[in-house]
Amino acid sequence: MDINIVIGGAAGQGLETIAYLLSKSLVRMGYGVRTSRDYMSRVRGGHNFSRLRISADSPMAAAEQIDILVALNEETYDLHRDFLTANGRVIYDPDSFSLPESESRGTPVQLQALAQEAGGAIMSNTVATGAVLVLLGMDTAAAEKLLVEEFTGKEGVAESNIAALKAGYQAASKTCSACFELPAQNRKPASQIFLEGNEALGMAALASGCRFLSAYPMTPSTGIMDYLAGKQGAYDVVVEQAEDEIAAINMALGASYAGVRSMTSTSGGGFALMTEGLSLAGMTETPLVIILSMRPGPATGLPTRTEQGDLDFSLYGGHGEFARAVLSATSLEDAFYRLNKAFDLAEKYQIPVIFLSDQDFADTSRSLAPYDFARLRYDRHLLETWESRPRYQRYTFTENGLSPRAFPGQFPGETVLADSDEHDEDGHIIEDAETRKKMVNKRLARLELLAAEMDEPLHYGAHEPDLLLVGWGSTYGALREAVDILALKGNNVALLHFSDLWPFPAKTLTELLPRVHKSFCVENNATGQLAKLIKGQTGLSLDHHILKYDGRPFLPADIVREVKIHG
Amino acid sequence: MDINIVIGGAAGQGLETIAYLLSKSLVRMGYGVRTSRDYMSRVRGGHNFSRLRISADSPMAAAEQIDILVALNEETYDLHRDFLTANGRVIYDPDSFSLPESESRGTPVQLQALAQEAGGAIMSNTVATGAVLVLLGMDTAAAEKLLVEEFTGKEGVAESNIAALKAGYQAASKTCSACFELPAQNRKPASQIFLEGNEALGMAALASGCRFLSAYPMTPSTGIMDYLAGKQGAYDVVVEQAEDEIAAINMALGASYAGVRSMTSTSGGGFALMTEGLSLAGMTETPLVIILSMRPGPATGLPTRTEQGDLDFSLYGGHGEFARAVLSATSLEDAFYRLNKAFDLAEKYQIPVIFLSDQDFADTSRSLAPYDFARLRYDRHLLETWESRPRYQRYTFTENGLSPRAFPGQFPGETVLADSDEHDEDGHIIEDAETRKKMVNKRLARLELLAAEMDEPLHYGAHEPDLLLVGWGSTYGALREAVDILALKGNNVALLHFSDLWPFPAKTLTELLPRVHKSFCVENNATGQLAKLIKGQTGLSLDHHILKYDGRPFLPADIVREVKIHG
Amino acid sequence: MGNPSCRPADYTGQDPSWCPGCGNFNILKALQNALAELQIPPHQALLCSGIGQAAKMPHYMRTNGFNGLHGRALPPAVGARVANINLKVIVTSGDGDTYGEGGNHFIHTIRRNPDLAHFVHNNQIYGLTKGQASPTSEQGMKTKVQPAGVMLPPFPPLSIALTMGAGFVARCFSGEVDHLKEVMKEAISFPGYALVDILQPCVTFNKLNTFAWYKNRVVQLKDHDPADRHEAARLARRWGDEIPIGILYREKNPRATFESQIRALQGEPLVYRPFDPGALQSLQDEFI
Amino acid sequence: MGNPSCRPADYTGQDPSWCPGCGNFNILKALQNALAELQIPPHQALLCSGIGQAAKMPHYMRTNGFNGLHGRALPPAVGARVANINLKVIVTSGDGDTYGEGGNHFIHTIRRNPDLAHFVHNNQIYGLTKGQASPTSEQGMKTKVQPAGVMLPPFPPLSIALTMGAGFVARCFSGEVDHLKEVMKEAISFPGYALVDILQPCVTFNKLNTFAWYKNRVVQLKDHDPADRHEAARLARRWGDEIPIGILYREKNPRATFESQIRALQGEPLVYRPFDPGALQSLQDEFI
Ligand SMILES: Cc1ncc(C[n+]2csc(CCOP(=O)(O)OP(=O)(O)O)c2C)c(N)n1
Ligand SMILES: Cc1ncc(C[n+]2csc(CCOP(=O)(O)OP(=O)(O)O)c2C)c(N)n1
Ligand code: SF4
Ligand code: SF4
Ligand SMILES: [Mg+2]
Ligand SMILES: [Mg+2]
Repeated sequence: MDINIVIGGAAGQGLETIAYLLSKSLVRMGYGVRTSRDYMSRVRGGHNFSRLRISADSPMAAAEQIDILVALNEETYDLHRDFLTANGRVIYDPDSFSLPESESRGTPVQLQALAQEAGGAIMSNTVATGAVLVLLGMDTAAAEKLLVEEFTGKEGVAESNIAALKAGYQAASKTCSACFELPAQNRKPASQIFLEGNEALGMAALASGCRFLSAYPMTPSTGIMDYLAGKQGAYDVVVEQAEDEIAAINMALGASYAGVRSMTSTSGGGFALMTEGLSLAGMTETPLVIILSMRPGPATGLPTRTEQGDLDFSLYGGHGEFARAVLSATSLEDAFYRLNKAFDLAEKYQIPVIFLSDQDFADTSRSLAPYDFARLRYDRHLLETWESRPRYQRYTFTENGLSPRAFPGQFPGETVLADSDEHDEDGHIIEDAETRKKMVNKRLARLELLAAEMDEPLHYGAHEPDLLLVGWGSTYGALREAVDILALKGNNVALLHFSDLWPFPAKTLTELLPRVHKSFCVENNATGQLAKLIKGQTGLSLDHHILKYDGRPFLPADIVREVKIHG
Repeated sequence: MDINIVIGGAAGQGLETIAYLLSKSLVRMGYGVRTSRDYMSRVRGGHNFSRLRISADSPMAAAEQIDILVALNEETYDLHRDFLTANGRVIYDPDSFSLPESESRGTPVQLQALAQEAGGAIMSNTVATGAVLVLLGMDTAAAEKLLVEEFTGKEGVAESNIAALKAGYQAASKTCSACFELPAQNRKPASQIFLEGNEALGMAALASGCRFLSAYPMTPSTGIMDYLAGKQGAYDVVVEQAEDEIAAINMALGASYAGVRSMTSTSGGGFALMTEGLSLAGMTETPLVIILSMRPGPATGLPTRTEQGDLDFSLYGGHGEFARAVLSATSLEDAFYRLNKAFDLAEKYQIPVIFLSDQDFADTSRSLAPYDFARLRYDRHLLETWESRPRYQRYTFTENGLSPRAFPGQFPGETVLADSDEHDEDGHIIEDAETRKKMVNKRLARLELLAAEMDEPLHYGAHEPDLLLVGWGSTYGALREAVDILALKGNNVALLHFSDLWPFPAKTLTELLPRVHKSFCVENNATGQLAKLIKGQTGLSLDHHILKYDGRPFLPADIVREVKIHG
Repeated sequence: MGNPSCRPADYTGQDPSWCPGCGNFNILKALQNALAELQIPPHQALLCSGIGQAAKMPHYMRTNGFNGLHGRALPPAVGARVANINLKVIVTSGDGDTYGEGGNHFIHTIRRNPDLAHFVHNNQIYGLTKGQASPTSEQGMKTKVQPAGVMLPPFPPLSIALTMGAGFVARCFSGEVDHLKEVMKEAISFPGYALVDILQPCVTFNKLNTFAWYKNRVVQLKDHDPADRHEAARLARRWGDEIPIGILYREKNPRATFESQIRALQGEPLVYRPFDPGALQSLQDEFI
Repeated sequence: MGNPSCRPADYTGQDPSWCPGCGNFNILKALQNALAELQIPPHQALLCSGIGQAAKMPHYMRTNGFNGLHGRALPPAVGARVANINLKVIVTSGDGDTYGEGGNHFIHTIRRNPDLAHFVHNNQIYGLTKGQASPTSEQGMKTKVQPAGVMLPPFPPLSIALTMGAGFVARCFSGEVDHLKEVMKEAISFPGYALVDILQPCVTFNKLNTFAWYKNRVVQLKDHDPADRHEAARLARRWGDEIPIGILYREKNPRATFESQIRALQGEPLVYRPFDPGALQSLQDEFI
């Protein structure tokens, strides 16, 4: 059986360390683990929590119920108690608060006092980690190793943390040891990787040959910048923190024009500032990947929470008409290769590609089989040789609208001119109607080729379903599990889940939708943006919208409940 | 019969003066006149021209054929000769170039030499004006009066211009006088106004109580700024040229928040930079009118030409989800009152309202009956009195989602807090799911009320048509005339023309479209953005798209031709 | 005026969510006291901010507030001044907000010279987004995004403000709260744009410029003539073992403000003037 | 190098659409000559610009060109330098473009100090959009948008560049084309960010600062030691009957450029380095 752990407290209490130590220990031993974060836009205080789920296979979604609640403060207990299972346990510090008389599930551990004994109150979180380990029937070996890795070079820190860990282990074992039975250990030890969305995207970019990231910090995209910045010494990559998002996208365009794969990353507000540059990418036919990591808007909204509210904006942002692709992050397994596809499409079609992530995807970690880097494509789609034709022209008319791309300096004697105005084949400003028309046609013609590259949505579940769920992006895990739950309850149900969104891959949906009994569009937004896209592209409407826009990700149970009401 | 005049030459040759003198003389005498401009993005040289059409009633569109061609250089003759009617005339300077032997329609006038005689070569354009007047069978009185008005205070300038005018009149009368018969003089003298789109919008804003325009110059919107800037001394209006478009929209929001009607104006590239502020208007529920004067994109595109390429962007620009209205400029008659409506809706629903104009609308002048200022609405929709409830809360929950709006300082002791983050009724930052959800609902609820305010499209022509043309914005005149032409040729045809675009008024179209034999969506863009909106909102598709995206406005003949091919 | 509702407590807003020990608490306190001592009632003050830890100020005060976009604190403040010259407008935001994302507005607002006080909480770091370099971060400081250390030399706010012609330029330290309050009062009272760059320890992310680091370096200006522009420029460049705090420059005869140069803004605030569209019919006469 | 394809005529592009008599013609000529004399062949030079009359330069030259967005000439130039340190990058754009819409990039690019030459065609007006005030327009100048005259004091580009720590700061006049060419050559050769603010008459819209206005005022610097920062700052403020032109400041020991501080940029230009994703498999080891 799965085990679900919630670790809650104030920002600054070290929740993430607990989650990390537990998750990583479990992953290394071969368990399937998923860890997600729910945190406030503040650095200290407030109420934050992490959800940790342990399964035989890597869990695709979080669950509502809680087996172990690590309550670093009373608020955590109050907010989560209703979801604690009958046999659940609450780890808490009796010196900090007490549980109600009626509460029989307490595992009191003197977190502060024990930490103090081990060397400092700051290690309360390590004490709590030890307590969880014992409840899970694990030993402390893996966690000890992690502490040593973490604190190498910091004299005595690993040792005192290990002491704290053991003290917590000891203390909790008094009440109950191995209360929970861990699921099967399906993977070989040290055979899985465990990383969060932003790390997967950063690594995918680096492994796709992205050599320049110019960006401006913005939650929840900053982790991508952190990852790539950390690789700067050892790899051929440059990360520049721009003065603003306008500089960020324009720098990236300059680098891409000059021949290196480039990227920028941001969230909605920053993307808004980039839309003029997006349009410039379209006009100049400069390849660019933009990771748009969504959070709830409008304006500043809820900076550290999740939403799928910028699909519309990614499809139509930027003035004028030009070709673009919009892809999205679904699972960690897929996103790694899909961001690579984004880089490939950007250069193959000389367009901007928007890759939609969101806070839920960005901040959630899971155990996975390692990626196969040999599957990554790396073809620059550049003009390779230059026979001495009269002269190189950046915007040569060709049948499919794609002009051979060269970079400045690539061919001695030849120059490359990129232009924001309407232009002729040389890139020089023009105003005549005929050239204008031909250039518009040229820029838009590639949409057809691009459409052929789009992956149809993933079809999961029944082949000929009665109930059809439709979703996109990061909700994949929750939707998949919802389908499993509904199927178990006897429903003939399937999921169509979109990764590639534009040009819209309409075939599978158009075939399947008219045949189902009831359809649901499930989106983490308030207006049903995918449903609108579907209607605009196919004329088809879905029967119901399941929308969540409170800044929190879907849990499978949310979806199941709604389907039951309307199904 | 209508008379069509084209005046062409290089930038800097004073084409606009000729067009102005002729148009205004005619308008004052009671003729119907329409004058549009086709000009390049340069200050001197190149090929520019104005089209002037004279009818009994105010002409809604330009015509393809040319009766009088004023060719200030040879290029003008070469480019336009094919459209000259059999009885047409070309006014040109024989000292500058000569017409082909075969050309019998020449009216040579020594423009330069005569101007020189009158006092300076710079007055060549005035000489040409005189020549046109004689061909039209007019006297020079009205034009003389205009020259006096224009050059008051500049010693001798009016006089020498009048001499030049008369010299041109004299010279042309040798070849032909009153070659063309003017149409009926349907209006009383001095009973009409004659102004261009930007002037109408500027005046509408001022007369709607707009007291602050912050903007950054951008063709073709700058004329609005020019108009309002010129009124600063005499009226309660402030115009500030911001350092960039980001400052422009944020300044306007600050002023609106603080209680004055505010506006910004721009074109696509500037609008792109404003989308973050647009989203802020949505979140803070701050009223704002944005005039988006479209030009061909992407990026810098064709700065001085026309396109309807930013409908998508105006509908979906800005991150996150919030209510907005999108209206558009169709005719000069309508746009004056519709911009007033934009101000009213912005404050009534506490939303940003985007008003779509374009270069063709902005730069085209027509003769009209004067506006009725008494028809303008001016209701601030502000909270009027404050009984001392516990405290004023900017975002109070109400049934329809509209919180009573007060401005800072309005009620002693009460404060007003606007917030870009998700917030509670006070405007204070919150993060809880419940409040978030309620606030999203509150912000979006008004869309329903707003929808009820939208005008259905104008239905012109047959009541139960076989052929239906559908359009929006500035193409109204050309479409109307296309319907007239098609009807004359025996077609049962009508036009549905949208002014209000969002929330989309779908009723009339949904009723009519399924009943027609063939439908055409006519748009000045390459991708058919209205058609996409229609499909997304109603699921209905139109049979054909008539799209023009070469930067030039539709002529009625363009549309008629396409309808004939596909009709 | 002696308005009874101007005690410091009258300016209390939401509970701050800053980290314990954050320098922002003192800035909040100084501002509440400054407003109280100046007897500017909450409904006549307007606080504008962008986004960041500092920019949360309008929530922690009870005054009017416009908490706008990151980097865009100044433009709404200028707009508000146009609408209502009776409002006391104070802009209070972070160093990243002001000198980074908002750099263009910083420069051009100084040129514009609206009558507002501008308080920059300069913690030399991006606090809210967890510790990236800001334009004022010291060269060499390591962060996750600048793992090899900050390469760019710091943006010099005071020198730039002086070069741009600001009429009031000051530096303060949040650790000297009374001094800060006094300078704030002067800035608020100054007719025109007034900059106070406030050194503010970020106890969580800036481990270089700590409370002690500042405390050991700041020296209150004594015997300095704030009308001496040349000396002010020299002091503005001082950054090291000694960092002068206080009013570096205050124009003797303040130049005309933005508002005072606009004809339409003379007299009653725009927001209070009545309006009737019907009376404007004659606007179209010029088009006949 | 004596590359045979580096005659001035080899840099000829599209026919200019500027007004006859426009100061831009001379800037074009100076730049073509400067490149020819420096023997930088067209394919090794990159001209970046924004939007405006000045910004059309890349069309009127034959070199590589990135004619981007209004106000955004500098960021692509920096990006291009990251991609290929072998490119000679020159930014050539208008005063509105650079100091108005692009003000934030101006400031932060100076901090960044990439190795590029920055030529600002300063006609003290918005030319392409037909004559609105630019940040450098003189106070009092009347335009359609500023009918009561420009209120804001002009933006002082040279002083700001010096205050921001630029290593090369010069002023030229398009009317002295040889002098301009020589300064351009120095700016292009300077290792780091080099600003040349070029006074350029706009014969159509700026009726105040005409050719004669400039001609009567500009004075070529003589006996000025460009290593003297203090004197440079003094000269930068000179604007009136005499306007000094020439190299006001050139750092004696130029500080490290942006590119030279980035480890990944040492050696072969990024753009020429091979890449194989398969070889990066070990990246994921840290996640095990
Ligand atoms: C357009 C945009 N870009 C980025 C962000 C993310 N962001 C929020 S606050 C901040 C930096 C804050 O630094 P500072 O202004 O110094 O304030 P502090 O938190 O240090 O007080 C950033 C980058 C944003 N909200 N909006
Ligand atoms: C985002 C954006 N805003 C405004 C414009 C319109 N625009 C084009 S050039 C220009 C000003 C040009 O002035 P300057 O940079 O001084 O160049 P000049 O024409 O004087 O050489 C403006 C405002 C634009 N193209 N893009
Ligand atoms: S992160 Fe720094 S600036 Fe932000 S509240 Fe904490 S101490 Fe203050
Ligand atoms: S408008 Fe001015 S800057 Fe532009 S080309 Fe003409 S003279 Fe030159
Ligand atoms: Mg800061
Ligand atoms: Mg200029």
